[in-house]
Amino acid sequence: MINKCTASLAEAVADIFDGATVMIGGFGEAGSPIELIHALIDQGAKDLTVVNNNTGSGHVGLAALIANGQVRKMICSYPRTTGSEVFPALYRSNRIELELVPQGTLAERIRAGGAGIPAFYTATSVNTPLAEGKELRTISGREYVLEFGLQADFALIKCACADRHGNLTYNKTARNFAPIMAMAAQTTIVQTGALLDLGAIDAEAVVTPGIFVDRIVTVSDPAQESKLVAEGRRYP
Amino acid sequence: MINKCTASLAEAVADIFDGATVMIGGFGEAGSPIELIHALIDQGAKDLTVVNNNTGSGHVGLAALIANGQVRKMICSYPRTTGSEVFPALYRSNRIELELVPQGTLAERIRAGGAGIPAFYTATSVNTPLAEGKELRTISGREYVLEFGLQADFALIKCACADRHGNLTYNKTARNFAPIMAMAAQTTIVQTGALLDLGAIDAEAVVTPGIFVDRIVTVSDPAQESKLVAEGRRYP
Amino acid sequence: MTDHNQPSLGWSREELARRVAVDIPDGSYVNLGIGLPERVARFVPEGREVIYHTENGLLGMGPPPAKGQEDPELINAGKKMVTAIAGASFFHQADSFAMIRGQHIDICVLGAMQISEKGDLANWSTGAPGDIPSVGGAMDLVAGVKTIYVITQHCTKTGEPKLVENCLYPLTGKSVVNRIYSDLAVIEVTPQGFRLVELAPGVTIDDVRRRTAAKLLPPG
Amino acid sequence: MTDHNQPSLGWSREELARRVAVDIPDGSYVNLGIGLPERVARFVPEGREVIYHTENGLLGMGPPPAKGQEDPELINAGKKMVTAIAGASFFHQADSFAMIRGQHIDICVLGAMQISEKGDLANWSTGAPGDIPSVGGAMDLVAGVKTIYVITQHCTKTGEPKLVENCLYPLTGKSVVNRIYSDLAVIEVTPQGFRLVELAPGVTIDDVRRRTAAKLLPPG
Repeated sequence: MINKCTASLAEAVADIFDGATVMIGGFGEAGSPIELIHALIDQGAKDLTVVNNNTGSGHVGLAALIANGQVRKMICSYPRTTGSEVFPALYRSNRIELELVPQGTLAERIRAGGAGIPAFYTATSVNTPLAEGKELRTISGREYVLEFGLQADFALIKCACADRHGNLTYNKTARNFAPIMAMAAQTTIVQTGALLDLGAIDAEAVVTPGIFVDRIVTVSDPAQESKLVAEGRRYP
Repeated sequence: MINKCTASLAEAVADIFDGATVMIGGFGEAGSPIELIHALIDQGAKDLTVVNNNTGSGHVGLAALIANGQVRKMICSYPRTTGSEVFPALYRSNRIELELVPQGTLAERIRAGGAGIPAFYTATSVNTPLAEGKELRTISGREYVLEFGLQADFALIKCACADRHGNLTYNKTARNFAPIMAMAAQTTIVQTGALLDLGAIDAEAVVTPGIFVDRIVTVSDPAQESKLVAEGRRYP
Repeated sequence: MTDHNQPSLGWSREELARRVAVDIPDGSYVNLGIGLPERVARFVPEGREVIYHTENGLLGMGPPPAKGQEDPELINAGKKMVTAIAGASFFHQADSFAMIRGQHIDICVLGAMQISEKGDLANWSTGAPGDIPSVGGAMDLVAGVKTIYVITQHCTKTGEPKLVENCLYPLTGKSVVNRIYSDLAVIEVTPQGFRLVELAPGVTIDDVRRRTAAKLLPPG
Repeated sequence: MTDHNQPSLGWSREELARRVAVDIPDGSYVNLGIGLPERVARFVPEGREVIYHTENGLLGMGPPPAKGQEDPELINAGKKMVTAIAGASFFHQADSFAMIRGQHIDICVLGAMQISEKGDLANWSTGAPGDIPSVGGAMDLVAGVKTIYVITQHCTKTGEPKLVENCLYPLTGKSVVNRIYSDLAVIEVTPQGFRLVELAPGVTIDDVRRRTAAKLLPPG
């Protein structure tokens, strides 16, 4: 029988290894799997390369993971969000690497990684510093830059509803990077707000089919990052 | 106000011009917009390049369009379906061109065309006759072939439900190529089983967002291709 | 060049946002950048229906939520809470940027640090050491959207012209801007360079020229 | 070499499909080719849950529909009407082939015209003039799926061996086949060539060798 449910957050992230590439869902706090990130802080894996659109805010969630010294490199499009203090300080003192990728190129690279496309061309970033050193090619009279698919050892994502096969639905704009990260990671670990019976999710409305999901943990009342930040909370 | 509803099938296909590239949804009969195809037969545009997974069956729908001499070239993955007689006969006598594309490459080329990706690499077809004459590239030790995005002047697709903004849902495996063809065509023309009020389709369950749709015609009781074929029907 | 901040000269931010909205046709699909561009959504002229795309994954963005209706998972690209209109749809990032890159969005309204007379745009980084470079979706938008409008104060806070011969800051995109809406004027980017389209009330072409570090052609 | 069609020698088609099913682990995601491979779905051993992917856009394909429950828009890749299990999902072609190309499918069971001792597969075209070449998803499947099983009669209808040193027909993929399930034997493709894994009841290794146009290594 297929049952991807895992007993605890700790068990779900137990095998994340030093040096792993970890994709973390979320655009700002929307979709950020904060409980899984905190479990990864408890677990302690280091030298991580983390893929996320941002770098977290305050001293909880992704920002706390970075503050805890576990992240060697960030791959993201917008590290300088409101309330982001941890990453900028480390970056200015050269204690963390940054690979800056335009948001759409980041999304497409992740989708390509999940879809078995090793590389593709895009017009985004041509004639800008972000295309420097990259291969250019003119196709039908327009210049494009070659970008490579992005894969990860693990993805940590948050969804609204899941079933034991790993079929997922999301809540509004919390969907963002989760479906494509689930595709691009070797092991996809999901925290879900609710675990439903098999068949309860309409087959026409499944957003992430179970084939892309490996482990599910139910976190029925997830913390809200902005609230924790407003309260000045820190993790651990 | 945005209202993409069109009064008739004839009006919906009126501007399809000679020499146009037309993507037609469907995998076999599932998702085939048979009423739109028949309207295109009535309309008479010729020298068309048609993109479809197959070549139709019997003497209705896509097969009838081909039989009517309107198609110069087919781009498809599986021209030799059960019940397919029209295309094989024309092909054997060199009266129609064929660009044979592996099904996944066809899908990805259409998706790329719709997503502004001019070209991408895939391992599919490497070391086979279908990669002959194409550019190869080794990436991380594996060989890939370069494939180009595919766009169209028009897409003809069928859906289950639509609203006046052009948001669409589909019926089961009739979804197949429709969502990506809607993305890849300059003008996307949809026949829908039902027209719903704006807001009646759950925003989380929209499959094709309205931005990809130009015209909608309601065909509440579409013909079933296999039934027409079994009855020996012909169009016109 | 310091009188540009006199409240009396040119359009207020509200008036400017309203001026941009007038030029957005009925039925357009529009992406609004973070900050000043966001205000444009408030001024859709009577009788028009405009669909707003926010690149974090929503087509059909509505106004800010009523008190008590906020959902921190329903936000726009600026991470502010919004609503979804009837007819909205949610999708993931790759689909969202397929809409952008695939030229499905009709108009994008962006802020700017500098715009060159060739239409080059710089709006993501000063390139200064210690600056944390953050690009977001700006490069995808200028590369993919058919029409790019810039909405901006004509000069920087310190009075430097933003309309220049060549951008000094790192580019977001080359030859991408179609039109500039500043507090002083509406200016088209043409193959010949900047061309005046319309002056804000009480502003003269000389007022604009004094604050523009490139040639400004008269209307016509 | 004409006695291969004697009904008494080797596995029947049903037994062969059942034999393949035994080797599919619990929890696998499996794609079944058109024809003989489709039969494998009927024989999932007790206690296992196997999820069938059909590349036209369904994960969680169930058995054929009961009379009166048929939906011509719920079909498999062979265009036969099927059902969807609880926990199924529908998706479009690009997403479906992302599952294939992105190596998310564990096992694919395909038919074959020829298989070489290096694991090359030919199963889409005879290359003969007048033949309508039709490839479907076969090339995507062999390029993307982790494990490729072939299920086939050991010889063609006219008694020609299908297991050969080099394929004469146009290839579907090079070095892609992992295992062959024929009516006579289960054969692994190894770096050394074909290696016997298991004989059908009553079949000897010499029976198989006589019908194989390449070296067949003994088990071990």
